Amino acid sequence: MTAPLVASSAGDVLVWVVWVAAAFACVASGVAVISFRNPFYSALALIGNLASLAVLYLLLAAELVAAAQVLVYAGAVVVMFLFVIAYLGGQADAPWAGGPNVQKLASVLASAAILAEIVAALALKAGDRLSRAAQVSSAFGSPRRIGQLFLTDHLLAFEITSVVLLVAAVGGVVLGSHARRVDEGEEG
Amino acid sequence: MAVALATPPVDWLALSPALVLLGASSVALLAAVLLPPARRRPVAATVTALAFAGALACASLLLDRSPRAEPVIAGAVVRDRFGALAAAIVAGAGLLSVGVSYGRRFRKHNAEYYGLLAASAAGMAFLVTADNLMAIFLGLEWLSIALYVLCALDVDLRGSLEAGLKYLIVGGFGSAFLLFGFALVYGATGELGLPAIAEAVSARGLEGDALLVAGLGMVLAGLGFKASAAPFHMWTPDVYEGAPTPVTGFMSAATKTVAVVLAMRLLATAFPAQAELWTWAVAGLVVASLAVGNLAALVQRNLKRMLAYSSVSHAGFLLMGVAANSALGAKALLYYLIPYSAMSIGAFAVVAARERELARPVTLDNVAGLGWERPLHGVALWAFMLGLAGMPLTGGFVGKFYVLSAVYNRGWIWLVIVGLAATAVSLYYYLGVVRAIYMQTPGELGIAPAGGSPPRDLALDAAILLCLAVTVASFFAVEPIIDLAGKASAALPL
Amino acid sequence: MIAAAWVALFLPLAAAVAVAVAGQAISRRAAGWLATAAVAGSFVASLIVLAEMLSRSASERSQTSVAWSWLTAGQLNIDLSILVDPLSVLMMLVVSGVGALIVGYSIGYMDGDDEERRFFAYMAFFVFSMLLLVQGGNLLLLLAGWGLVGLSSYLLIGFWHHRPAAVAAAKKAFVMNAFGDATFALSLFLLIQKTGALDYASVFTQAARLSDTVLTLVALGLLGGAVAKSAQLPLHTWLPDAMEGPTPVSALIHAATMVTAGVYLLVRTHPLLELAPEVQDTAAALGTATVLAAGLVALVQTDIKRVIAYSTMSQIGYMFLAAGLGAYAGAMFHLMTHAFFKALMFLAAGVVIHALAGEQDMRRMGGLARLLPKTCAAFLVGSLALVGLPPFAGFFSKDPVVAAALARGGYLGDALFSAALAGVFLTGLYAFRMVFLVFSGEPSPFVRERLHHDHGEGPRVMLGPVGALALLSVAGGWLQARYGEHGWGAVSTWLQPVAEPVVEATAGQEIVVSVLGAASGLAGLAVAWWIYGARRAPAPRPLPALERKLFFDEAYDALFYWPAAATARALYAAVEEPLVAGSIEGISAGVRRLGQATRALQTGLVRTYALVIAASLAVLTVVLVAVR
Amino acid sequence: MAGPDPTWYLALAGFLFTIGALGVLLRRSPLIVLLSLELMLNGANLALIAFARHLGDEDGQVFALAVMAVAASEVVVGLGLIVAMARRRLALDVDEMRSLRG
Amino acid sequence: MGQGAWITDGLVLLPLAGALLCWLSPLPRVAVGVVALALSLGEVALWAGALARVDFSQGLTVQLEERAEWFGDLGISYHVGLTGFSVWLVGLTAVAMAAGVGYALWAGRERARAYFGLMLFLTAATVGVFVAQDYLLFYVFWEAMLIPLYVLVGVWGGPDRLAATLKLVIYTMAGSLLMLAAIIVLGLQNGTFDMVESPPSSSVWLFLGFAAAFAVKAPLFPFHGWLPDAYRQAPPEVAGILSGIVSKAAAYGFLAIAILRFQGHTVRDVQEAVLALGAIGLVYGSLLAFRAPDARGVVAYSSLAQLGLITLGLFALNLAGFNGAVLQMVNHGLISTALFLLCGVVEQRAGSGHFSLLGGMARGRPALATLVMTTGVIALAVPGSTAFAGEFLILTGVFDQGYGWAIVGAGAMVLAAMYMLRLISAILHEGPRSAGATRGPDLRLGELGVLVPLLACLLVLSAWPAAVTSHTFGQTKETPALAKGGR
Repeated sequence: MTAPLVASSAGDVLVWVVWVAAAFACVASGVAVISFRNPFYSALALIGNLASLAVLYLLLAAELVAAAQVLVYAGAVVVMFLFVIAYLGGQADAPWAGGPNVQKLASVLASAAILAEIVAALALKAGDRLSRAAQVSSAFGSPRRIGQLFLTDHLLAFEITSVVLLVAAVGGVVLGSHARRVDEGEEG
Repeated sequence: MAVALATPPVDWLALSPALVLLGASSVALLAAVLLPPARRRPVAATVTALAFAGALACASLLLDRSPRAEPVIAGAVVRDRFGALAAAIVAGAGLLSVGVSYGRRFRKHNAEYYGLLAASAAGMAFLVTADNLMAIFLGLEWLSIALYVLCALDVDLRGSLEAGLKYLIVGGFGSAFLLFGFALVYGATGELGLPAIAEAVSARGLEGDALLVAGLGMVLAGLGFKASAAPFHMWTPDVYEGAPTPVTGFMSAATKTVAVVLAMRLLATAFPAQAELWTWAVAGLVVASLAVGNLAALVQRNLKRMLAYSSVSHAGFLLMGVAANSALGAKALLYYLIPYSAMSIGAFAVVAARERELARPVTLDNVAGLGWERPLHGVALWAFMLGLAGMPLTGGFVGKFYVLSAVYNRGWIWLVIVGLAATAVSLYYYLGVVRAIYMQTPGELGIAPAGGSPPRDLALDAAILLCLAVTVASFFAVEPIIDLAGKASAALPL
Repeated sequence: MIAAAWVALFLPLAAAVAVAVAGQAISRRAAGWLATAAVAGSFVASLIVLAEMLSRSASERSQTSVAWSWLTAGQLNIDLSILVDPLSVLMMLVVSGVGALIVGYSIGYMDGDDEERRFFAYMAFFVFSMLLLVQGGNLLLLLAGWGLVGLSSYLLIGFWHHRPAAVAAAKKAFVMNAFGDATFALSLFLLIQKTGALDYASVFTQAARLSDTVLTLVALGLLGGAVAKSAQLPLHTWLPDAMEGPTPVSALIHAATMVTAGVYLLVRTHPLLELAPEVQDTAAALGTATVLAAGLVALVQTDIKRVIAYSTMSQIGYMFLAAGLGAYAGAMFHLMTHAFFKALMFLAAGVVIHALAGEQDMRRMGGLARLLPKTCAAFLVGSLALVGLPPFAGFFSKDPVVAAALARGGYLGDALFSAALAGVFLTGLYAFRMVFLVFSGEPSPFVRERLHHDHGEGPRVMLGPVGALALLSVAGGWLQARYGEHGWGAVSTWLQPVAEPVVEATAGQEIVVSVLGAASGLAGLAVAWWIYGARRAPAPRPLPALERKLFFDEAYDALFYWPAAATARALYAAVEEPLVAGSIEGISAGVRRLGQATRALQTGLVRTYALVIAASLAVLTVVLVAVR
Repeated sequence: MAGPDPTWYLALAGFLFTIGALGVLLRRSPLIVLLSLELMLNGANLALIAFARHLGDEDGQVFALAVMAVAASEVVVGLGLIVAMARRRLALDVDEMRSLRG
Repeated sequence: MGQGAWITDGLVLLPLAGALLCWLSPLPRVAVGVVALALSLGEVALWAGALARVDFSQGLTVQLEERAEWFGDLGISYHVGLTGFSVWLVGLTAVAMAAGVGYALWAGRERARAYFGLMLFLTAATVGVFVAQDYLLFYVFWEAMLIPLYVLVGVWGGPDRLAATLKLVIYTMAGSLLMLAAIIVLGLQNGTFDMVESPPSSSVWLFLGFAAAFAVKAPLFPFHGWLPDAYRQAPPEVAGILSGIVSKAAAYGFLAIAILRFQGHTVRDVQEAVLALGAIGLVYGSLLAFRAPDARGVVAYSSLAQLGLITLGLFALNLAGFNGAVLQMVNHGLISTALFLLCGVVEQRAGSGHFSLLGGMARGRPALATLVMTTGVIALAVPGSTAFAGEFLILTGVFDQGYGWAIVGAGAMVLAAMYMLRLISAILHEGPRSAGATRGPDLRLGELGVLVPLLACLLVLSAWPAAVTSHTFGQTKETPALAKGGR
């Protein structure tokens, strides 16, 4: 625990290997998402990203979240993306094309600054408790536990989530509806 | 293994304003599907208006029945007068907005419009009572998503879609930061509930914790974004201009109310230990907002855009109440929100009326002579402009006076001076509107007055009259309102 | 007695107001008679005051009456009060008496002018102002009257307001008098500061304990006012120009009464002046200088009224001399006789001008003796009195003044005496130059062509006052004929309780002066006859300096008017436009530019918006983490 | 089950978040911008879950699930907007959306 | 509260109610004007009632006061009352506003309901400034004055009215906001905003905050950038009110707040500086008035000069100065109103107030000539006039603070003669320089009805200036400013 890079057992080594692979995949697919010219490929890269994240979630004992990540996110959301992209046809732009150069430079600088801050904040904290993970039971993050939480402590959040989804659905319908429906018979 | 689920007791009254609105939203959406086209708009509007009135009543009841702040539903929300008063303001703003909207006919989705309006208001009514980070995030998204759609709803209007997409992108960007900030706060303290965060900080000596402070910074940015405080304001002018005018009015009043009330609650409840940090940060936002909002408004010709920048500068004034971090500040904030909401909605309402008459964007040029052609609108707009400028005989003056007093008591006389300098600059454009509507005639500008007189829009006129009444009455009847605001702000740990 | 004095004061005001308010409801002639009657009424009231005063012992003749508090501030209290004493009664009589004659004369003179009513209202108002000046019970009321006579003078000089010259002259008179008012007022401030009061009694009793500096400053301020009002050097230039007014105005205001107010002031405030002897000497010196300068300039003037105007300055110079020397009775006596004969001369000149349809240039006149015999006689009487030949009034009044200079002795006294004598010579010269130019010889072609034969020398209403004044000019001097202890001195005795003289000439000095004075006057007369009457010698070419009136006008233009105008222009160009107006515009333009710059940041590019959010957040977080 | 301690996860989360932010800042296609927003939310989610693990507190996971739903909602609305724009023949380029500015 | 409080309330509420009546009732055009005039005259009558009830021996004590909580948590109340000197300014307001309304009624104004309503509203606000006994209330009335003025100038003004109004409002507001800052600080420090209860302040900064507002509104010398345009572009009666009454609100503020509500030593610290501004303004205004090319320009700059003079009197910090200043405020208020109305009359006939187009208007117009001449000579403070009395007392007062100030003041009297005579002559004398100046009729009955009462007030005051000066402060020496300063 005090020396995290020194594996204390074979299981640890495996975890490390998986972590490194997943982390690499995560970063690589993330970069791919914002680098492809074609949104279609970006969307596909996002699936990879989500999958690698699911792996990481598993490592973090978040089974339900990992499952949801794959099923809901990769399975539903990104597929919706793909449908829309397919519907719209391949409109593409070069990642670095257009816009003022100041914008690009400043964007990189600002992003780098934010990253540096996050990392610095973590580093300031790293020697402290942050490097230790809590001891948790095997039930930690299980669907049952999460489900319990959703019905007890986070009952309201659960309900609100559904409301948000409902509102979004209505919004999506309103915006995307194709029907030439005209209310009240007013002029078209 | 069967687990006995200890479902938390639900305090329905605490949620009633949001629930009433949510219910109305559902009814309106059902109306959009079930009713014949001709009846959708009146039914949906009526239902929504009744719901806003109901929400107002519920909020008033809540205000009366919540002498002590108490967490309800497992601490997700808190039942207190602070939230109740804010919810009442939101409900009032919504009611006025329905009046403003009624005369506006979209090519389609008339009923959905009211449904979404009620839905976003429900989100707001919920958010002002939210007491943990998750509820806050969800509440924010709730109202935001509804607003994204509302902004883009009038797809025929030039710029409406652009406004919607811009709002969505920048809004999504902002809420991502807010979320990351929440994550950091959560990580630093291990708590999601606002009072719990403060307790954890004091219990574990996390006052200067790097993660917590970094999270605080991101939270501030996210809140600043919602309140359209500079430098996080940049979406505001574009979205306000592009969105349908009633929506703009509603956003400028209700969204801002919610954002500053939330900021007050969040910062005061969760971060009392970092007050020295965030009060200064908020003061920075105040200065930036006052500077940017007023300077940019100075050179606008489009009235909606000008009012958008004016709302940026008002974010500055409102945040003064937050920056003061005192009972007086919270009181000032709550007081100020009442006339501010009325003035803001009222101003956009007059713009909406003119827009309907001219069928083109309202600029300073084409409101020339409005004051004489439409006496009610003219007088009202005059009052709203004076109120926004903080001139006496409107509640805007008292509000400004209170927030300035609050920052003075915080020891920041420099901020008082900044606020007053900003007021001096703002006069130029507020009075520019008065000048346009009364002192210039269409003939002078070579613009023919709009032909004929538009159909009377009673709902709109009633809304304007109501706004006017609130604007003026809040000046004369300071005592009862400020008492209310004082009681409400007592709920916060200030 | 006091009631009569109040009546005397307010009767003319009432007439003025009545004429002004009635407007066209009364005829022009009625307005004239109303004004005349009111002024005459004042005279009658003054006579009543005099009579009552005569019935009292000398020490009980002074009486104050308060109407109400006029101006107050804390401890300071200035009443609206009148003071009736021998000095003010003398002035009241002169003012209302001569005033009544002249106003009456005006009925004829102004006949036919289309704004006669206004004229009479102004005249009556003037008499009120002048009476306020002489009756006012404290220095502030004196100053009030002082200002109001200036105002009346302004109104009457500019009476013919369509004439640019008249308007300019009126303004000039007022502004120069305002200078005097200002110095007068300053001395009052000083008095209030030091004594806390302005009524004569308190001021005079407290004067003794004031420091020399204060007294000198106060006296200088008063002298400044007197000099301006009485057209003495160096504030005299307005008086000749004031002749643009109608002739009765010149007679009443610019000869008989208002211009002598300075003398009245010096006499009235003599207890103060006596405590500042340098200032008294200055007054005497200024007066004497004016005697000479005005006499010289009068020699070359061609306008009949201007000659008389310069002569007035010169004569007032004598009065200043007397007042400065402390011969108060002499000053007042000369003031009185001067009022008679100078008014006479003006009125007679007015008849001439009237007869010639407004012509005032002496070079075009001549030979009028035969055509206007009564006028000629009157003018001659006036001139003789002016020169001071016995037995005319001027002889009795001027000689004591010159004698007083002799009596003062010392270098200054001797110098003043010599100058005063020279002045008498000049007086004889210019007065008779005028007489000969106007009246002697054959009528000039101009006169023959322009003279109105039909109305003779004028209506009775004009000739009556002329006759009365001629009578007074002859007999007026006999009120006082005194050589040392011999003879009688009604005026001196009368004024004794008010103004104890400082110098008194001996009988011998008086006699010497009488002889020398008469001789100088005669000499002047003779020279004038030689050149202008008999034309035995060609008229000498006038010196340019004299023709240009010793360059005073030019000097004032250069010293005051142009600097003021130039300063105003410069201030406008250097301060008002660029700084005061420019600063607003500059600031507002700057703010607008800032606004444009802010606006330019709002590019419309949503990526920029996000960038600004990200960058601001980065900065905000860095700062927060750094200072936490 | 040992392994990398939470700091590593958090650093990764920061990386992912930043990549997403960079995408929003650099890309002009609204679709890719939406995808980038997803990356940012996922970065935040990873942080939440890592903290949950670190703290041994499942609230973070619950939060992450809620965020997922929110992300989906945003996508729905965003895609709706993009479709509406495409239907009105508006260029799918955020840099072209400049009719509102100043 | 106090005896007769109703009368103070009435002074504010009567015109306010009148304004609402004008705006809301569907009266025809002329009727609105008549109603407004009647109400204005009613205000004058009400003032007379107040005048009779004020105890002048307690001139500095607030009398006939009314007090009601407004927002109690900060100690702010609706507290109004009259003092020995404010009652005169209220009277001035009532009289001058009545004249303004009367003139407007005669001259006829477009959009009569709005116009007369605004005039009455302005009356209420101005009276409010003079009766307010709470700092915030004072500020409220102070700003409320600006609102109707803005519209009155902007809507009914001359061709360049827009720029003029903007300058007027922004400039004066900039000053006022500094005052608001000072009020906030003062009130929160004291825990009450009540003027009577607050202890005198000793902060120079707060003094400067108040002074800024008053110096701009008056205006004093370098702060008069708004003045020429506003006075030229406003309708004549509004210009008259602006220079006659509104500027007095500033002078009143100097006296009632900047002097009487501050510690004597604080005021004396800045005394010299303010005196210098006043003196510079006096000379500067006089010189520029002498140069101005039009009638209103002369009156405008003369107003600047007069306010400088009044400031001299106030900051003499002794009773002579105070009394003189109050008297001169009343005088100048009446004079300025009358002069601007006369400018309006003349402009209406000649079509312009530019001197190159005027002249010769005395011929055949005795009434006009008489009024212009009388007002003019009173304006130049001819000795014996009430303006002279005021100036005399002011200079007497300031003489105590240094001979120099009084010498400057006396010099300015000469300059005043120069510019006023120039104005009079340019209008009345010599030949007419334009057709309008030739043809226009003499004053009509309505114009006389407005101007003659104003002039009558001036003449009555000339006969008895002590009517004001004996009934202001009493013999008191209790004010902080006087305690250690003047005699």
